[in-house]
Amino acid sequence: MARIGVFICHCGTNIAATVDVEAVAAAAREFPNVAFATTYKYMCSEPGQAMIKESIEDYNLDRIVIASCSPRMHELTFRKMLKGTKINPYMLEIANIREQCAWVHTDRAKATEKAIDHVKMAVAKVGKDKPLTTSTIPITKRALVIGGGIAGIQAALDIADAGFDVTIVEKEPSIGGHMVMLDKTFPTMDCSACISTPKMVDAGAHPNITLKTSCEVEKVEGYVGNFEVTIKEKAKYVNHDLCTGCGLCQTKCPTKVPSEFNQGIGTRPAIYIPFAQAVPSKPVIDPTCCLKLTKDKCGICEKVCPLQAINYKDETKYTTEKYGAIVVATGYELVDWAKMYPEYGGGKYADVITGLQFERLVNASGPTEGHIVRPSDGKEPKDVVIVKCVGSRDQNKGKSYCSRACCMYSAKHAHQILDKIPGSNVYIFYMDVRTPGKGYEEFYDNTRADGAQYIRGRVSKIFKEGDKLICKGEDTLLGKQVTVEADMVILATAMEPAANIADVAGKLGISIDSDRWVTEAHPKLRPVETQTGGVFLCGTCQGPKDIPDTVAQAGAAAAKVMALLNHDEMETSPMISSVDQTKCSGCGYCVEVCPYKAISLIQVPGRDGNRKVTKTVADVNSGLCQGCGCCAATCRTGCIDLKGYTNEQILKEVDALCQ
Amino acid sequence: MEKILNRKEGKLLAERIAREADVKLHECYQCGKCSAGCPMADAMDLMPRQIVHLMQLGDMTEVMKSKSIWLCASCHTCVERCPHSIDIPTLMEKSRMEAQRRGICAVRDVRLFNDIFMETVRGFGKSQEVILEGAYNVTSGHFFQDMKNVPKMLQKEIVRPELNQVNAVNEVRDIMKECEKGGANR
Amino acid sequence: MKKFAYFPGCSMDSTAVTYKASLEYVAGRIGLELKEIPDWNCCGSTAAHTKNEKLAYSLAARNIAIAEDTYPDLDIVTPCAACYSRLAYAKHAAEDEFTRQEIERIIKRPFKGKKEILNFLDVFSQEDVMQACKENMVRDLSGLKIACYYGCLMSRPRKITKAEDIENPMQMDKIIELTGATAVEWDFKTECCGASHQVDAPRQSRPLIERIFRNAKANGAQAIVTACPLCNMNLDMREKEINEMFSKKYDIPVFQFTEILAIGMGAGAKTSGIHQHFWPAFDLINGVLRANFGKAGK
Amino acid sequence: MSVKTNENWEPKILAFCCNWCTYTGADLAGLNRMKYPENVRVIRVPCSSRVNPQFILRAFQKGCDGVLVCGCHPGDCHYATGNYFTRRRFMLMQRLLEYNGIDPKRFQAKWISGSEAAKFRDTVTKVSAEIKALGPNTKFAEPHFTEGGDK
Repeated sequence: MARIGVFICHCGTNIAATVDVEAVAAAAREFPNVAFATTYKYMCSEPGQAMIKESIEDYNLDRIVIASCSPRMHELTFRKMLKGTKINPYMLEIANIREQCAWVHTDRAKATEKAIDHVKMAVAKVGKDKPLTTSTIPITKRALVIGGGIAGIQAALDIADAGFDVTIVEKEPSIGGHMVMLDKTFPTMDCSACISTPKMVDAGAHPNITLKTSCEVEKVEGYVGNFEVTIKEKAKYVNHDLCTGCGLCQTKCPTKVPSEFNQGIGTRPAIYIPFAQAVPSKPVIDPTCCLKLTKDKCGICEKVCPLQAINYKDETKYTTEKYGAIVVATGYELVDWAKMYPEYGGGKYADVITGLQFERLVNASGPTEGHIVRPSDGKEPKDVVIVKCVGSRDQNKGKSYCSRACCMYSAKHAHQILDKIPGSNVYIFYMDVRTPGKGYEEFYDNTRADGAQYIRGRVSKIFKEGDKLICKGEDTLLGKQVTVEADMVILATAMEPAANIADVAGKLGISIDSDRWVTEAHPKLRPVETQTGGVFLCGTCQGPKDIPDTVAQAGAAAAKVMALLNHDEMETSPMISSVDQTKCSGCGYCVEVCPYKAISLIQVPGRDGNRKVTKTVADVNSGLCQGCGCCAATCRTGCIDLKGYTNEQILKEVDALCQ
Repeated sequence: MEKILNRKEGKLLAERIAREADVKLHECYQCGKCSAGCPMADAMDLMPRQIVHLMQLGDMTEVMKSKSIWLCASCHTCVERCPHSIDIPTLMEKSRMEAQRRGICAVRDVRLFNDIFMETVRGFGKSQEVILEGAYNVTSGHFFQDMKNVPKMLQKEIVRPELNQVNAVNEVRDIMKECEKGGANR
Repeated sequence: MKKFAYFPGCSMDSTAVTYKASLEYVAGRIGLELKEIPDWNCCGSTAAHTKNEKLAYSLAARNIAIAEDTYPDLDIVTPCAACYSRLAYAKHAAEDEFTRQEIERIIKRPFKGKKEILNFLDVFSQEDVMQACKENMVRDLSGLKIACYYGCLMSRPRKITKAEDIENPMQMDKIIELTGATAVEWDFKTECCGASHQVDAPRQSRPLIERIFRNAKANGAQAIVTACPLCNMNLDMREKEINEMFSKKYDIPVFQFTEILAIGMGAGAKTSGIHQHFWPAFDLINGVLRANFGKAGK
Repeated sequence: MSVKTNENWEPKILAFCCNWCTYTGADLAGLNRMKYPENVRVIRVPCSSRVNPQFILRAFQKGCDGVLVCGCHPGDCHYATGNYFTRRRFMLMQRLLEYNGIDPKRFQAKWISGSEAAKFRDTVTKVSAEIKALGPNTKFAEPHFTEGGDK
């Protein structure tokens, strides 16, 4: 016979003001199997918990109901409390009489009646509670970082420094991401390459870090602590074990295609090292443009290579490895503004460029050796227009969000132009200038002091007449139309998530929002975790951000990974499905509905009358099961049940309500 | 004159117009892209952006007094480029209708032209460019506007002197009468 | 070859004589059958919808209703951008069942509003029509650089026109290139020419015309081609005045796209209508044809 | 048995709410001190797909006047795909109930996210009013007698 204790919380006056708690206690005493019921000002407080513990002893209770705030608030608190008593922590039910009763109703009589019902239902359910124990699973002490930009590199270095093995998977032939393309970083004007390339080298040389460039994640199986990841390594056509990175091949290659690293300004050969400081500093062949691979002609690189490292027959390879934790750091791309804004020329004018293209133009190691010139004719521009919010803050044509870094990089670009081109004029069309960061507002002040002309208004049209790009805007502070006849236009183009993020997210079982940014587990309190255990995120895959924020987030993600990998094994929730294999008919419906592939069909010995037979039954992997209960509602024989939410328990609740 | 923002006499009207035009006024953050691309903005006393802002403030009096609502050419450049697809031409159009109902008109000639146009349609069922131009010039006082072109038009047989008319012109008149019922311009 | 219900619009019977002549010629050559909607009325144009929304829908809807009755199987085509816009608006309005019934009550005719509303650029950019035009070309207009001017109403608003590209449409460019002429890349294809305000607010709207000529010239166009009687007249008739007003020396004849097609198909100056322009157009065409005459044989 | 026509009659409505979206949304409604009718009782389940059709039948059998199943929006399920099953399952369920003479308004499935407190309030208010208008559910209910007989 169960002995139930019911504890009703006043929550100060939060509950007591609307619900007659004493009446609830009185009613509870009449419910079957209730051995004791009382009220208290704050159940969650230390004296409150002490009182509950004493009552358990005094009244010899074997399970309890606490009527208080939402179980989302203090269920864990009270479970922890029960750990120190003779009662199993799962012999507990919470009746929510605050958020879903006292706070949403005003009629005291009706609210009290509802609170009594809630307690009645909890009492009915707790009667069928069973002691549950957590189990443990071992943890693979290795981490996988997806994406080798500054976020991925930083996270990998931090995890590796803590002594764990890390693999970085990068889809490009070199790590480095976007940061290494940049010239200077705001607001300190550090040389971007000077501060990011040492980190790339560190990552490449770290004994605990394995670089997997030209690789992508193909398949992810398993669960927190025990992921099994299949990595696809695209054919490089160069044996990196033999290659020394002498670079002779790329000087001889006859093919020239637009350079991705230089954002289409300038070219690269078909066999190429993406940029001088690339890590690994060894070339790959682009199979889409190599003459040998597309037309079976040429073959020069093979002839000139002193080490016979070229292998035209190279193929895609797959490897499967085990990891305990995964960090998503897939970064961003710029939106395709040309498709969105035909009124800005839709890409037909070479001198209307993106911010990232400008970074390559102004970069000393870029295609123009740092001379700011027009891509169309190589002339130095005197009048430059910068248009902000291209693709961002634009529900109609682009994205509704603010791309966050553009205000600052536009100020930086203006500063660089005014600094490098004497007598130049820069006009920045803006809607709002957003500079929330240390030293950012001061940087904006300095850019205006340099002579940048800020004009509040969005440019409506950019068109060409003669040599000039005519930019038409409104100076909204004047209320007049204004026109700038510019030599070059820089569009502060918005960031968007990497093109294949939906694919990656699908493989990892994490969610993305309507703009495809990866969703964090909680925007404030769990910013680097995802909804899937063991999968963490950092950098711009989560939303637009600048380098300091990215690096900080990478460190935070690394800390979470380390905390996880530091354990040899981990506890799992006991509220998972279990199969009564004696009743299971092996129909397999549960296998199909399980979102975690946690259920499989196995063969077990059974009996048919007197005969020994093998029968097929469902089996739940306790590591994979997350406890959604979909299988339990699907099962035809009712042999699968969800611990903590069994059919019997819920039916008892229903019955209690309808009495 | 000082504008007292918390007196919102025109608020309800502004909200109704916005609702009819399927516009959410709060969405406009005054970027000015509409005005930047507006072909008629140079001639307007209030920028299209300012019209939207006045409606946000609930100041329909100023909107209805403005020339801008009459000068809008309904070219729809603004709405297509607007980050929030705010239908300014329809806001202008509905404000113009409200202004007409109250007898407010900042650009007499535009209203006159529209009136004469509709009267020729009432008369013949089709518009008559010659009569239209002639009647407009006489009533507006711009006697010689575009007149230089007339001899050339006649000489090159671009405009023929005969009139076009709809046989069932009464049908057209009935339509107009029906639509003008219950307040001329609603 | 193809049949359409045809809504000419008021201008087609008065000022747009060159459009009418050239359209009839080209349609005859390629076998396009245009069935005029019987006893059509004015669509209401800009005036009606600035005064009264219901009136604007109803005037246009009467024409659609007659076409639905007379030519149940034919799509409606109209040469005028304003008429096109008004008819398309009426069709759009009919998507709302309440409005549709209200219109039916006003025009006292059944009105479904399901018919396709097309302009002539839509028709001529259909693949088979283009092919037919191509087959009928007898002259080569190579060397002629043309700026195709589309105007507002055939592109915007997008919810009405369903246009693919409202900033840089290409339909007309492709059509006139059938003649060998070059369509230049320019930026004022869909900028407003202010036609609706040229009479009642001339001082304010003349600069719009000047901007169009300026950009066409800056991008090397020798001629502007339109697909609307109003746009055409507005640009052609006022070119002289613009030159005087702004002290410019533009010499850019303004054609209808059907005139260019007609010339390509062998029409004479009279048939194509080019002798009836305000701004002289004959010399330019004559020059191009002469220059190409020698090359024709090869 | 006569149908109760008492004006003060309050329906008994049961709502199954998933822990991650709707239950959170309901908590948020409380946090924001929103007000809604008292006649809805919530049963917390991990996922809307946990709700066994049997639970609903039992509720109607025991005289419950309306049942609501609420979960995350399709595509937003905490368990990735659970609510798709909910959707399919309860589309069928509703038709089955209708076939058996239960007004489909008595059984509704709604998607309410953790941030949609107002939607929770509005849904509960609307459903409560609808069911109140329908009157007591007597279809499967075992006859139960009130004190002093029912007149």
